[in-house]
Amino acid sequence: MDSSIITDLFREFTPMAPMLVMLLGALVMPAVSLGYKRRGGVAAVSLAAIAASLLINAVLLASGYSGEYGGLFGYDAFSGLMILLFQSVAFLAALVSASSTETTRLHFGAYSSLLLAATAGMMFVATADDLITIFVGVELASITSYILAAMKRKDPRAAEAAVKYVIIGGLSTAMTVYGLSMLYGVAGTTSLDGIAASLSTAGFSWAFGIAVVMMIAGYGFKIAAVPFHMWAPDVYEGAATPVSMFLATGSKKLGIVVFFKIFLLLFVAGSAVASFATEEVQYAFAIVAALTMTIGNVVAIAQTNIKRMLAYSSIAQAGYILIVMAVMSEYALTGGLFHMFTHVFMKGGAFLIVGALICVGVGEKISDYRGLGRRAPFLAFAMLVFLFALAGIPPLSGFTSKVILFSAAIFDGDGVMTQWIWLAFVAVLNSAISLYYYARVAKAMYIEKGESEAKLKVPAPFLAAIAVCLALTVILGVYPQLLLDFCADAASALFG
Amino acid sequence: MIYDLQIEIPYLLTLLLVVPLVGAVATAAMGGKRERYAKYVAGAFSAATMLLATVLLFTKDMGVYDESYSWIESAGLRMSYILHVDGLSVLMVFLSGLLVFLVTLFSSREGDRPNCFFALLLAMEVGLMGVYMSADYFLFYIMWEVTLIPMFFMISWYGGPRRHYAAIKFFIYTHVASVVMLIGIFALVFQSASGGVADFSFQAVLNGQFSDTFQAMVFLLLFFGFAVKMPAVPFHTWLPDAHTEAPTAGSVLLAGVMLKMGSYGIIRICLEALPQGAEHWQWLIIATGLVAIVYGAYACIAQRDLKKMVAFSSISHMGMVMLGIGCLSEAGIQMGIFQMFAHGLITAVLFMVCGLAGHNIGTREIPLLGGLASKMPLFAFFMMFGFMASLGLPSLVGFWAEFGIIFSFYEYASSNGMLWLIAFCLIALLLTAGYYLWAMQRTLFGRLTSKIDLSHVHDISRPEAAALGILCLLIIAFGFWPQAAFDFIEPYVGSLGAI
Amino acid sequence: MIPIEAYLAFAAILFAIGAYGVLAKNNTIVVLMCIELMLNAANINFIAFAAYSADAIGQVFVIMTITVAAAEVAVGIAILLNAYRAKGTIEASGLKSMRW
Amino acid sequence: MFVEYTWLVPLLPMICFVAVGLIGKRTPEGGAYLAIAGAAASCVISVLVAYEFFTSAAYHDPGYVTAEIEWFKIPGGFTLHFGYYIDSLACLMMLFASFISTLIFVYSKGYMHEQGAKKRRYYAEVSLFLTGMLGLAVSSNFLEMFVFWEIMGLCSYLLIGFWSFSHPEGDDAADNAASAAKKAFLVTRLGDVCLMAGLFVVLYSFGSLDYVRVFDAAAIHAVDQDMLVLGSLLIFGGVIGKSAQFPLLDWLPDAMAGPTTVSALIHAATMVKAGVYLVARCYPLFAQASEVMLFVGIIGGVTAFFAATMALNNMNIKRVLAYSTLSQLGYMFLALGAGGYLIALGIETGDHHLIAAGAAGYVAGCLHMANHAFFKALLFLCSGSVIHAVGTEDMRKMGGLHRKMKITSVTMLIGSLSIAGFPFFSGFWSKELVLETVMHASDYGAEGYLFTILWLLAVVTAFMTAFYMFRMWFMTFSGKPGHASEHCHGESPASMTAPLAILSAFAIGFGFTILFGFDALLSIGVEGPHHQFTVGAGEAKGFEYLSDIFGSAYTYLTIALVLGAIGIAHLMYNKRSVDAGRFNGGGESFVYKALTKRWWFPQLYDQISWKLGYGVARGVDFIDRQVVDGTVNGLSNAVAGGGELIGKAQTGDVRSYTWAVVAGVVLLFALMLALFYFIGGGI
Repeated sequence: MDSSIITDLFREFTPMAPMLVMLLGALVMPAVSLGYKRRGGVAAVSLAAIAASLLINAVLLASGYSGEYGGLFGYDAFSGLMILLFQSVAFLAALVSASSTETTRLHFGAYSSLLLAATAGMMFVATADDLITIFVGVELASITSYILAAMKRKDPRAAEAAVKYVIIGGLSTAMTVYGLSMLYGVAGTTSLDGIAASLSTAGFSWAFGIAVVMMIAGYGFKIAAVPFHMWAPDVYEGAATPVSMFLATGSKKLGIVVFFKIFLLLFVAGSAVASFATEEVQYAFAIVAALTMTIGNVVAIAQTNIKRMLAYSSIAQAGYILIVMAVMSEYALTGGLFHMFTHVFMKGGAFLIVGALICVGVGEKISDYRGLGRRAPFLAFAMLVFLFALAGIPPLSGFTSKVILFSAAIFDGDGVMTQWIWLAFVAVLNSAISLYYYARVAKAMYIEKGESEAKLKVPAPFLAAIAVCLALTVILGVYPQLLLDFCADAASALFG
Repeated sequence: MIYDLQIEIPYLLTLLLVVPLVGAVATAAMGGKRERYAKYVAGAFSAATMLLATVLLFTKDMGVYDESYSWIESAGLRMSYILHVDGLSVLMVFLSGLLVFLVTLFSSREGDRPNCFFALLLAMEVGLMGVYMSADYFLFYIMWEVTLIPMFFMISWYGGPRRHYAAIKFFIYTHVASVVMLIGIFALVFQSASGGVADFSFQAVLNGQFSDTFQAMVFLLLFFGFAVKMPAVPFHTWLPDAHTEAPTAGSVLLAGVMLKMGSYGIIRICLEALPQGAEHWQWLIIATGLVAIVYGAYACIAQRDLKKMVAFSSISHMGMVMLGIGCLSEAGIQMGIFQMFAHGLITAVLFMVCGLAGHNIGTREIPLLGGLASKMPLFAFFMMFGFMASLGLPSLVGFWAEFGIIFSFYEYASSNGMLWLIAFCLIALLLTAGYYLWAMQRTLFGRLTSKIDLSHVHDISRPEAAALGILCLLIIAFGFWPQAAFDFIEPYVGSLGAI
Repeated sequence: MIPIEAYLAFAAILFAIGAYGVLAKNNTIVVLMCIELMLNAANINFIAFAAYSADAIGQVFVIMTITVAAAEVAVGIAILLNAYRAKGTIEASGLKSMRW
Repeated sequence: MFVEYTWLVPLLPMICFVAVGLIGKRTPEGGAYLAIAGAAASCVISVLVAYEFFTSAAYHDPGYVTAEIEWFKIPGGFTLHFGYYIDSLACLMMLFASFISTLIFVYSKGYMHEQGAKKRRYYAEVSLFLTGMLGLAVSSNFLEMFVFWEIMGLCSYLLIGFWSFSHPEGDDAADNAASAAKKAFLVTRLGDVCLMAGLFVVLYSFGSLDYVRVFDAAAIHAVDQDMLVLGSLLIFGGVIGKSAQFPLLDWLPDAMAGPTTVSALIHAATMVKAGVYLVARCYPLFAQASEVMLFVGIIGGVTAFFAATMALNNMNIKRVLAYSTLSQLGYMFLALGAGGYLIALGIETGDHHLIAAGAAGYVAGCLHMANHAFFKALLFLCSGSVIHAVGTEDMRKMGGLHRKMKITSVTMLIGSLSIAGFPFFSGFWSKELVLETVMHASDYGAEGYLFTILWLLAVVTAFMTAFYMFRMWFMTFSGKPGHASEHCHGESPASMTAPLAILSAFAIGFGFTILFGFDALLSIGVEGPHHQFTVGAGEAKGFEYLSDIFGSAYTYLTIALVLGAIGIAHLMYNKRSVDAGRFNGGGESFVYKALTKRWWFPQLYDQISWKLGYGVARGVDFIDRQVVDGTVNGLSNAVAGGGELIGKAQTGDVRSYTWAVVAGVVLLFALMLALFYFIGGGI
């Protein structure tokens, strides 16, 4: 495909084109909300902004465009793919927000604006080539999401969740910045390429070690990696469900993208140097990954609130993705990217169903889902698919992506066995454990009898979003090639 | 070869997957007022599948058949849609088709959401056919897992009082085993990758070079996965629970064809791809088999629930399969495969009979029953027939399998100076006769029980009798002429040869 | 000239004081203030490194951090206000309706 | 021309089985005529086949004729066949089995007349039973034989348990029958398992199970002698189970729970004879080692004695007959064992005379088997006739039936005289030959003295046999009528008495065949490592037997003992001048108790099977539930409980979250340090 339309229009700003559109949308949104009394109109405009951004990105991605802006932003297959991911999340969130009873009615313009801004922040990170742009992008996404988390009507839990979110978020930011300052001190530059270059000559140092730990902790918060995960269940439970979905599928990926950007770049570039402590860092990540998936899954078993359960399951899923950081191979990255995508649709779909059901008065307890199979056959079926996909039951997308991700822990791309096979064991066993709590929901929906038999009718936008997620969950499962090639390209783009 | 009729149907193997799949969807759609007709739809589709599976027996080259299409080729992976049927799988495919049709016939009385019930049966058939036909690890694993879900729902919807516990236990336990197996599969596939492409097809893996240590390690992973499915002691405890709670149709398929997935996997994957691994762990396979045989038989004696007893007997008989495989001789493997087939036929009769006991009489507790032969002669006949077939009455199909397996084991034991091990098999044979006869004495014979209300008890209905009758005829037919099955198995085992 | 280690040590101490406050204080406003302290510790690092390597980027980063910190505090205070309105308290011990 | 149709012999009853099973209800008498026709046709064909085999010179050279088709193959070069193998032994079995069965079926028509809908099942099952026996007789290999062997086991199970539900005499009787049937099957199954193991040994050692290939001098030479002994003993294990020999003899008395005709079938024509047949058939194998044959003999002698003792004080007419069967079977094994012992020694030493003497034992065993088939069928059918008439099996309730049932009483007397070994009745000839062989065997070999003991046991057994048979006859037919006898309405119908008459003729006369060339027809090839010899070899001793038997003082001793025993029985149970209670201490003496309790065999079996079966099973079940499944459930509970525990760390207080973060950072530092230390790549 030819990207000349866009490059002509945006000229040297082309690498930032999708974000600029998104930002523009964010800026005009308050004004738009003045014009529309109803939320639908505002939502339509924000959807249009996202769609425009999506379109631009799609064209760029499909045309294989790559370019950079001032050493701060660079667009390549990797960033394009990640932008696509964030856009998808934003699209799903924006689609359902207006019809949800949980989201704010009065401040919907602001809500939409914040949503777009947060997405823009994430997209900036995806293209960022510099610590400063990464930092600012992450903060843009974070600070807006603090507010989003609080914007829920008539629920004191949202207020509490936002407080926890902002405090832990702030603490993490502080740690991150401290780590970044150390990194800057060691490397003398904030450009990622520059850091890689300078580190590969300077080797490892204590200061760099501090930087690594601080950055793992700070961005681990975004990912909700154990033990920096504790805010997540509370926030996901407290926030409006579309926001929870946005956070679980989008915000979490943001942290991972940062990890990919900084660590993969630094360590893969630096691993040529003998003194560079790649293996130690890999082990650290492996242990964090193992802990994250195990604790996420195990605690999820004990949950009775479905949003909390999904939150813990998200934590576990992040643990799976962290395998990439332990293995640090191109093949693993391919799997990780693919899993990030499949996770968007399966976890997003599950959250959307929860949100849709809240709109029609079904509670958040798993026990409230009893008899759902008869009350809302489509939703129940979709939920079943999402949960089984999350558990890694074939032929759904979660399975296919896990196959690649977990196999990456055993073998690198060249068929040589890695030392991370134990991690694969932990991962598959966790995957099996997770089936327990997913199956419990399935059981509640299909097997147990509910108190009410009344049919449920959920808002159409929810249905549409869920249908999209459902379709993609199945399609990416049976025909992963649709996306896998892009993931492979993105991985090779990042590895250079 | 009486079978060699050279019939050719294009896309036969794909049809074997598609027909039940379409059937499942069509049957599921027969909800609401149309649910009375669900069984006819399901019956038609399952009959069609059975016919196709039967036709497969008469195709060229004794049922050896291939279909292959490229599926996913990306990121250094190559997964293909390859279906392959040979002497090992053709009987299992036939058995799956047959049993699904027969349980559909058998369950025609099912009144609670019959559309879902029959749809689940057909969905299970898709998975079963897929497992036995796929020649690509990716497809194989998908199908392997696909069988779980319908069974999970089958147990939890239509099962007994503890169905939730049993269903979840079944689901999780076997899933844990599958994921371990999955790791083994990864190891195989990636170790054999060449040119930077990991090809998931069976053939590519067969071409791979594996060191002895690698084989020994990976064999264990795969073996664990399959052993749980079979199930081998001590990884068997999901089975009695699942069987006790599952509806009859579910039990029949579970014991009749799903357990065979385990032994099938051991032969198809462990033996074919990892011959040195198998040799290294031969003692383990044999020990597992022997323990299962004796342990299962003993456990049967103590059971009060008729169905649980039969479930444990399955463990014992699948132990026979394991033992046959463990001999790693042509005879042992051939007889192991034959035992898979034989046990599939026999255990279907047993579970149908136990299901009838629960359904018609209202209880399967052996101490509560007694003297039923006078009240339900046909039931008594089938029960006795099934038990006799299962305890290895010569001239019925089960005997030849057991005879062959123990003989192969004799060969093995004799050449390794461990002849005394044979005693375990013989003890188990005796115990098997013991628990079956004791159970019959307490249920069919003696005084008519007064512990339960028998006023509404009626004998077997026509469709049920038809299903049982067909199975019994097959048991007799293959008992008189086992060579009919050997004709398929022999060339395959011969090609396995090298072991 | 003051060695860079002194700056770094100062910043570390400042960071630790901030962390202590975050850990120990029940009043969430104080916690926010302590987070500011930690951020400033990082800023000192940046400035020190920038000064010693005569590189302006560090200072740019500090400006960015200050901006972000301001935004974060603004948002934070707003959220706390919101919480106060909803729950009647901003004590950490009072905000634990969601747990386990 | 007839031999080629041997396969029809077992097939015809099989067809009858299917036909009776399917359409028996619609034919008169529930398929009785079908079953009779099938058995009779088999009998006719058997006669033709046997006639041709014995008369045609073409079959004399190898002494057998066989034909087979390939059945299936086991990889590793094992081909299993299906076919027939006809030699004199097979002919003998085939003839008397089909003939006696025909008579029993005819008799059944009268005996089972009142059984209504159950008749179909009865005739179907007895037809299958006959299939089993005839198939066994003509099988061409061990495996085929084993199939029929087990079919017979199944049928005996079904027939013994014929009244195991809705018993005309009530629920207790039904329970009894169910239990007896199970016991019969299980105990014989124990033997069958041994037999199967024996087949494995043979198949592995010889590479084939076909008689022609196994009973081949070259093949036997090639096989490891230890394996040969092991295989022989295991096969004999199967025989012990099937023929109810010591120590597995307990099921047969219990098996009386079935209809009397079934008992007649089992005891006379089929089932238990299969064991004897198998030993005779396997003579070439067994006779390779004297210890095997010694073992056979000891088992036979001990069984003969023990079974006879248990018959002494039993009050159940059928049980007395059952014990007598055991006892007589013991004689057969004793004869075969002694003969085989001599042959084995002969093979070792190359002494022709020993082999010839041993051959006499073989002939004696086979003759006794045939004789026993006739007189035991006769006795059981007579007892059936009595039971049919009086409706009880308890001899104390009978008595004085002689006047009401003339034919029955006379025929039964003939049977009793025959079994007791009264001179010139058929039982006499064979029993004397048995005793003579045993006596002979005691003179040779290192273990010969054991045969002296066995001879003594056998003679005592002969005495006891005569005593309990006449005790039975007197208690039943003479003296004052018991209160059950009063219900007797006279003689049984002709369909029942006619077979009795025919059988009596054989019970009297069949023994004389020994004088007219029975031994010549019955030839079997026995080949050993050092020597080959064919027993019989077509040379009849004929009237030499007369001088053999009557030239020996021991013969007169046994005759005297038999007459004495009859006399004592007469005094005790007919004239009642001697009080039987004097000998048993009023039912309190140890011996009496031991006999009524069957030497505590049943208790022993119950204990063993209960402990080894159910006891262990309970243990396994406990382990299964608590340990194996307990581990599984424990693991899952631990995971779920762990989740709850870890979840508790989530207190809701944001400070605990910050603590976690800070602690996480510290731990990460520690982890990194540890990693640096252990991996050592770092600084």
